[in-house]
Amino acid sequence: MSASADKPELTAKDFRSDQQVKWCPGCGDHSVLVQVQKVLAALGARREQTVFVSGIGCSSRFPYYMATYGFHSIHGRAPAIATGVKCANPDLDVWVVTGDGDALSIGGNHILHTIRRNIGLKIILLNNRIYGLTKGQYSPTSEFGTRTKSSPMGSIDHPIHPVSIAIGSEITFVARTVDVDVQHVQYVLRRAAAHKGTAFVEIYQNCQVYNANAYGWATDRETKGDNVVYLEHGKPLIFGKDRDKGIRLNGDVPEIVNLNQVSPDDLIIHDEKAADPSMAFRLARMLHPEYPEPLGVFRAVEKPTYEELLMGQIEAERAKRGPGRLEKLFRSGDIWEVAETGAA
Amino acid sequence: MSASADKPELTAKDFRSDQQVKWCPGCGDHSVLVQVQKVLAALGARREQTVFVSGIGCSSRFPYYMATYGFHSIHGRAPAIATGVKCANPDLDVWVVTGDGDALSIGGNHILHTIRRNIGLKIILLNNRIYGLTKGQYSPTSEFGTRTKSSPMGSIDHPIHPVSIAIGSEITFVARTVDVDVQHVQYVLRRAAAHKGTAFVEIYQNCQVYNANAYGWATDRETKGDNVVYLEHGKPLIFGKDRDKGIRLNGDVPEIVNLNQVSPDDLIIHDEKAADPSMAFRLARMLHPEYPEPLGVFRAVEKPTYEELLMGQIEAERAKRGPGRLEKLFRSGDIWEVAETGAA
Amino acid sequence: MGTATTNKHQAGQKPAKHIEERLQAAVRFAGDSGDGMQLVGGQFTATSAVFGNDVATFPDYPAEIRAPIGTLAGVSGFQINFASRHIYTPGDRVDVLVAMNPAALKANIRDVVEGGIVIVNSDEFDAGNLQRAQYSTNPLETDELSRYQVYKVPITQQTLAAVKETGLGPRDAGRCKNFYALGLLYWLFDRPLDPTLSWVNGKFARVPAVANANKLALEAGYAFGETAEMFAVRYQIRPAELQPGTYRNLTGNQATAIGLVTAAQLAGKPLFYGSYPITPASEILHDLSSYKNFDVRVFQAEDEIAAMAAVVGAAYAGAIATTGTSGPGMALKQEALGLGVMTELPMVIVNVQRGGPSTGLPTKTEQADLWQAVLGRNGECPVPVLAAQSPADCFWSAIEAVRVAVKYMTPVILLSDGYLANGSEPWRVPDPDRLPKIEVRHPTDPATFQPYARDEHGARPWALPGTPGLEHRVGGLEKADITGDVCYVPENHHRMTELRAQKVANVLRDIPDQEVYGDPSGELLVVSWGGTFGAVRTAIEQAREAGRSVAHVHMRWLNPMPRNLGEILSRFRRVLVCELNMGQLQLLLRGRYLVDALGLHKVQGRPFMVSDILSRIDELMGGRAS
Amino acid sequence: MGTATTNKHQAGQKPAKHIEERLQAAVRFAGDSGDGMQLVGGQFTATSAVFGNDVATFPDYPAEIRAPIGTLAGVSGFQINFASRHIYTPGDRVDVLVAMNPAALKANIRDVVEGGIVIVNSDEFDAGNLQRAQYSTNPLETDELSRYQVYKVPITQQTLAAVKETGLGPRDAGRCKNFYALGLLYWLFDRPLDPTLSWVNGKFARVPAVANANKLALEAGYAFGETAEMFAVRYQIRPAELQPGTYRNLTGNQATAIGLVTAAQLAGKPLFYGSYPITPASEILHDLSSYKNFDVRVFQAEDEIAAMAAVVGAAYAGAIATTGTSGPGMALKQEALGLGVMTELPMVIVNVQRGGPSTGLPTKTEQADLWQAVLGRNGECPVPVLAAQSPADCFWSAIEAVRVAVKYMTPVILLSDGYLANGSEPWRVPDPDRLPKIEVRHPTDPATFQPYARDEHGARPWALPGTPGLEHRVGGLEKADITGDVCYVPENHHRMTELRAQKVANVLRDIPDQEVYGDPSGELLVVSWGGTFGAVRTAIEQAREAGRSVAHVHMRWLNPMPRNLGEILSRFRRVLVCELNMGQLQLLLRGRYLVDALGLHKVQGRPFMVSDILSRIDELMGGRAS
Ligand SMILES: Cc1ncc(C[n+]2csc(CCOP(=O)(O)OP(=O)(O)O)c2C)c(N)n1
Ligand SMILES: Cc1ncc(C[n+]2csc(CCOP(=O)(O)OP(=O)(O)O)c2C)c(N)n1
Ligand code: SF4
Ligand code: SF4
Ligand SMILES: [Mg+2]
Ligand SMILES: [Mg+2]
Repeated sequence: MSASADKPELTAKDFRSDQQVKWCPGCGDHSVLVQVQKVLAALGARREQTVFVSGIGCSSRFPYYMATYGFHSIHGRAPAIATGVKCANPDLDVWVVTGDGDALSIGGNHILHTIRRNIGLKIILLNNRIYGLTKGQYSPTSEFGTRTKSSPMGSIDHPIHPVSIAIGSEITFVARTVDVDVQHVQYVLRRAAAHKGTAFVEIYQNCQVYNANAYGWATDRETKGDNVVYLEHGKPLIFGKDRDKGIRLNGDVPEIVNLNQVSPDDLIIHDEKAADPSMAFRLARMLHPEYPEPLGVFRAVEKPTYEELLMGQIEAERAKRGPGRLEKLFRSGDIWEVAETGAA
Repeated sequence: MSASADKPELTAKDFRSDQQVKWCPGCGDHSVLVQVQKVLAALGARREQTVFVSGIGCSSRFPYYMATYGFHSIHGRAPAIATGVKCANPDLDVWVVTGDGDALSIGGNHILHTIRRNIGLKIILLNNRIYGLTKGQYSPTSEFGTRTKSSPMGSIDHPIHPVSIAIGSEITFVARTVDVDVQHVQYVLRRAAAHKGTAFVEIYQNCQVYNANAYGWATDRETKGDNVVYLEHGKPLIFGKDRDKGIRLNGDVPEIVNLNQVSPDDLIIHDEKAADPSMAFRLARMLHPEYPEPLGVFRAVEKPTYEELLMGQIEAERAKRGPGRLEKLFRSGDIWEVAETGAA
Repeated sequence: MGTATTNKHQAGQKPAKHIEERLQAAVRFAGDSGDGMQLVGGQFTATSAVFGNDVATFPDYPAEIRAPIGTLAGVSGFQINFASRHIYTPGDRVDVLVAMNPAALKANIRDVVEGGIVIVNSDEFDAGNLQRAQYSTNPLETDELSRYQVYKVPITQQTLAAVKETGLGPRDAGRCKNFYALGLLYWLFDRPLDPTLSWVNGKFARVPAVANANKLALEAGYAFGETAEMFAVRYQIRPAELQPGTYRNLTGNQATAIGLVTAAQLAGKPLFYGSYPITPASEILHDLSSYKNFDVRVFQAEDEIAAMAAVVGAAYAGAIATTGTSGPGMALKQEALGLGVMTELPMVIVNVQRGGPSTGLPTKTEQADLWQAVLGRNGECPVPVLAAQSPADCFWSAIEAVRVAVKYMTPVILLSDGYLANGSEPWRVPDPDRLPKIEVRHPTDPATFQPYARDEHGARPWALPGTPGLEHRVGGLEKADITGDVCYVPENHHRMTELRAQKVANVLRDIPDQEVYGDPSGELLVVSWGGTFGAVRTAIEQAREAGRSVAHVHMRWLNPMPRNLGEILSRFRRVLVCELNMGQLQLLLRGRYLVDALGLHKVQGRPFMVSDILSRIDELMGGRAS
Repeated sequence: MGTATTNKHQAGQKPAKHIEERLQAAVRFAGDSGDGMQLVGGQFTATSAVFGNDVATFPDYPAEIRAPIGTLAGVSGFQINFASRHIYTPGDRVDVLVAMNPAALKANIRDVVEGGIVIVNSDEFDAGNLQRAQYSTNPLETDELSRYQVYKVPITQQTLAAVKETGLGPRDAGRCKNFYALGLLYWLFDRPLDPTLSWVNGKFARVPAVANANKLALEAGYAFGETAEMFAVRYQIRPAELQPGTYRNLTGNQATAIGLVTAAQLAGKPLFYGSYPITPASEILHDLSSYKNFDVRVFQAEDEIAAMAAVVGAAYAGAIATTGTSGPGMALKQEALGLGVMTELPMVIVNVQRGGPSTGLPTKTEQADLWQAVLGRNGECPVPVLAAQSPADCFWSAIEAVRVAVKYMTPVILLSDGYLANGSEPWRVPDPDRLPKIEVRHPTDPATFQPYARDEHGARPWALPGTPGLEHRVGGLEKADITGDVCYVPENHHRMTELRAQKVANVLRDIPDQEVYGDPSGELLVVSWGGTFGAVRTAIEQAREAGRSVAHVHMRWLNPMPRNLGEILSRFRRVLVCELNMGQLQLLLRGRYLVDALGLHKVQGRPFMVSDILSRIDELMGGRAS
């Protein structure tokens, strides 16, 4: 995050563009937009140093509403475009905003490779488990059997889970949150912004029109306490409306226990910095309704970033061979002279 | 595997096509080809019911050498093409042969979606950690820092691990083996052939020309005993030239122990049928040289296949609405008659 | 309204209630996305069709899913052209506009003919809505609308009053106002209520209160027309002289879907449709998803490349393999389509064109993918290309595409466009038993089989995996003639390139000679293709009625081109190519026939208006047609 | 060999050892992939160049990585044409063939001129090798080669004998036989050994035994020629009249890489090259990977789409953004390229064309991606396109492409091909300080900034992220004129479509008028483009020397086309377009200029031979040029 002390501080409002926000009423994207604006202001981000890149989808209209630089690109390619941006100018803060279709259907491969390269992009995946913009077909995260326009008898594709995919692709930072949990969204975004390397944030997002209430269980005041568990580094996995339940490992399988019977010390203690991603993967496999679903930072580890390594090799070469000189480049290899007379 | 009792039995040789095999001497693909031919013969496969689909790469020349039906397609798209084959005729035994570049670079997204759909394809990934056919650039599985024509200062892309990716993508069958371990290759292929749904087999393959001996540690008689551990369902993870070492979980981290000090009962007992893929993922994270690398079947679980579900819906509709009749299709919706006179 | 003249309406003039006869009228319902305009538009269409008119419709959806209520971005419209004679388009301009709010008025008023009728829901013209519509003053209170007959009807209030007895809450009650407007229009055009009433009963059978409310609103609207002493005239449009038969209204996308199913049935094969959703092609995917009992195997792929690749695989394994997409998706399919060309397998690629380049105007129509279809692949990669000419014609074109694909063992591209996809027209339901079968041959004899031997059409055999003894390998590398083995021999490559080109040229044998509408030779020939047929043909008819010597060639096949086309072109002093692009067919015709074809180009995301073409004809021929 | 005549050689005839002078000769080294033919080919080239000849070379790699030893599939060749005058091609046929084994003989003999010299390594003509080469009888023992001067030299044995003293094992010793052959050729053409000797010393400095062995083999080969009493004549080819200066031999891919680096340096910017390996473009990626100290940022992408998308992003953020690929990869890039057109950002896409369609003939050359480059995208999507005409010209073309891209804020496609990519010729090293800078302007003033305002060239401003106050949004949806906001207004779309087209047309201002070689008007104009320049120009020179009235137009820019081109075409009675495809430029010229251009088409994965063009000229003009 490039902040600069000698410039006036910006407010969340300063990150709002002059464009009318065109998402449906009740769409979860609204809330995320506001949180992003707040977080950027709070972190002292500069508009001119910030770039939002998106693909195509409802969620991908995001850049229009930000008073930063923005690129509303083509379907699925935002991570690749953002990679070009970051390579050309590693000083920029580059955010990618994408949807479950954009990121995981057509764009799945770019997400995978962006993640493995650990390039410094902050990726916000607005997962509404549906194709919103094209008016409601099932997406790669739609539950098995979802009935949509293109799956009138129920979808026959088994869903994938973004956090699992990210971990399988060697992610260094991955987190999950839910659109209306505004404090938590802000927390997760702040953490993502601070991460060096690829930060991947899945946000459960309500599509009011085509998949309303898909996440009611995680947002409903009544039920959410029992349905989600917040991950905190170094802390045991405790949840429940009355924080009376916990998760411990039984052999190698997570198990819900009652804190009346089990001590917090026996619970899984979350370690987002674990060198091995296996435990993070295990947490990603805790799915509603069998388990409370974990929200928060699954994993946050350090690894050299792509842009560091890229520029590092350039610097190393310059240090070793001196900055490139065309004269020398042209004359490398076997050269010969032709004199006025025509013979060497 | 469609075998038919009333046809003459075929030998491995019957699966050899008349085309001259054009891989380099010393290439690991030769061995795999021979094992595939043997396994098909042993399983009583029929040439006419078997289709090999590949992309582009050295490895993707595979179909030419098989006396079955074959499709040498375009780079990265073999899983998608094979999906079309299987949907059009679910009775066929469809194999996909691919390379690390073909499957995980350009084709990464198709692999991911094929796996999640659990369509009945047997995928053989010949992983030589290099682009062979294009003469030696680093691939997505090349080790960090690999020096190649396109990475003279060492590659700056962190590698991905095929088995991790497959598990992250909800695979139902995943296994790993190494080209020259012929018995084990056969075992794994037989298991893959028997699996209903997507079977993903990674084979460590030697590229003699551009990445020779990348797997020496796993094939060298002297060292391989200490460097690999064979996974067997229900059995503890024991390895070592003298089978004197084992792997147990320390907390949730695998640890190498000496069997003189630790009883086999305390070791990890491999469960390829575990409902939760987390332990399989953990095993996939055991990498040389830190750990012995697991070879064998990581995971083999049952889940409805795409082709079953696809045809199931068609059958259900036919049962419910009767086989489609054009007459009825044409006349669905609001229709009206225009009589000879022109008015209704 | 047809050729009849309209009466200028002066405010305060005492309205008379006689019925006036017209040949044709175009009506547009416009309101907020939530106002149910598509629904009542559909009802008006159905009623008019059942009544016996020829009809053509075009919906105009907002680009946003759900733009803020009352804004210009949220306006949704539905236009119906209906007539007592044959019509080809939804009409250039509208005779009657129903505007349910200020935004709908603002967005649509410029399309109303001078002197046309504008019915506004006056209840919605409050300060908030006016502002959302970016009106600084209330247009109902200025002379802004003086060129139209404006009727201010308090539709919301009247609807609420009419449905009060049902006990519905104000929100649900308010939802019926589209039926009120529909009732009013039924009165205005003297249409029966029965078809809609029975539709309402069926649709809302489970919620009788809603059914009843809609019915009451409809009747109230009708009664208002009858009693309000507000309207000067009613109009009547008699039934048209249509070909007798059973009719059904179809959009282009519906017709394409049904056409593909029909083709597969005629071939006696499963239909495989691999696709990735994209506007404006998605409805083909949706429709086919619900035809499963026809053994339709729909594969919603992860992207267009996977869809295309799966189509190649499905063709190889013996399905009628098809895909549908729009411009950007088409671009992505080209590499895998090339594999279809090299492996010479039958498949159909439907491209429902939209505004470009790049994402462009995704919900709007255009014809700018012709070059991409004919010329846009790596290497020498010829593919037959045809274009549908009207919504219902998509049905016939889809069958024709499959027929050619199977016969010549080749990918075939079918071009549709956003205008055809969403527009609708009556389709005369054919007798399925009379449709010619699509003949499919699969070799079985190992003794004579050669993967790249050719039949009399230039097609190689379609040998299916599963056939004993025919095991063979195909792929994207150049093939040896006859054997199909990989082959780098220079002369073989040249020969195979020629054979592939020749095969596509052979499709000519299945393409009838080009027909000319109008004089067989003369001053001006207008050439068009695809979805512009209706506008161009109407313009030519009108120009000819006005005494112009013009003729029309509408091309169905763009590659190859009909045998006699060059000769036809040479018979006219001038050739004008009208297309919704900057001259794509024009270049191909010029290049191929060396004719100095001129162009009429329009890339506005909208179809041609008949008047666009007439003006260009006037420009070229001098003077003005009377 | 040039225009000199050759002597028929009769076996048994006593050879005389005089030196004969020639204007030109073409030599081909051929052997197994492992025989080091490319290496000695390179040495012969360098020596000839240093000697002062004009040279042109073409390597011929096997399609397999490592085909079985001794087979036809494993033959590797390297051809050098060298002359005392200006030459443009590696030569149609070869005057001297060195065949290191039977397969090399079989694969290459048909390219040897009648009466040409064939030197074979007779040691390798054993039963096994003959069989692997599919010879049923030993051609050295039949009269199969009677039309050539065949010299059987026991190269293997002689090499082993020569290097014995080094103590190398038989395998390493045998590896030196290519140097033996090279030495013999040096003798035959009276070339100095020094350049190669000093190269060997440098190259094998760390393995002195190998260096010594290669040196001994080289000298032994030379000595054999001198003493063996076997050869009738030696040949001498004097230095050519070349422009004075420093020279370096460059392949097209090397030249492209250096050109891109140079362009970025001239613009004072980092070079971004995003690419996915593909034959025959990969060497550009390899070369650029080693130029890191020029701030070259190479991104090896996961596929061509990612590469193209990253280029768009890098252009947006201010790099000189470039990519390279070949046919199938180009197809995959088209969608993202369209985004570059819509966002009007500068970037260069190099397409090193290969044989198609689909995977086609991946290691062979072709020019069948012209349509794809000019017309192959969704929507109206114009892009400037230019083509390099020779290996060294790739350098200049790359710079020109970047210059136009930056000036007009547009993607530019640079077409190269497999022949240029691998072929080489001497490049006169320019003085970097004399190369005109590439002017780059980035706006900084928020008061006057408008994202889609245009300058005098029609280009919009290149505003870089990081600039305070210029924050704005771009994307693939249609843009409003001036402001660049998303805009669905119909007229705006038409206008923007025209502005984009106009901008590309404006590139004309930077394109010099087309030059005509030969008579300014007359009987026949031959038109060509891209990598066929050498063959066509040579043919035209020869035809003109033979008295034909023919002229040559070689096009560098394919879109837009030079202003005066139409006028030039009209001055000739006939126009013949020669291209390595089935008539792609031909169609464009016909369509644009309505000229009845004829075509000479060749898709064999091989370049034109001069004789191909001469025959076609003869055919068209009647009779035979003398
Ligand atoms: C190449 C291409 N294919 C398909 C589309 C159509 N398309 C636009 S957005 C979209 C899916 C959007 O889903 P998601 O990414 O989940 O975004 P959401 O609208 O749900 O936020 C599709 C299929 C396109 N624009 N471009
Ligand atoms: C669209 C496209 N892009 C690039 C290529 C070039 N290409 C062919 S094979 C290959 C990589 C092969 O690597 P891998 O899949 O690992 O196979 P291997 O040769 O190592 O067996 C590449 C980049 C191509 N043929 N098509
Ligand atoms: S369709 Fe769904 S995702 Fe799209 S804007 Fe509306 S509510 Fe949001
Ligand atoms: S290059 Fe490598 S992978 Fe390819 S055939 Fe040779 S050894 Fe095998
Ligand atoms: Mg979504
Ligand atoms: Mg590989």
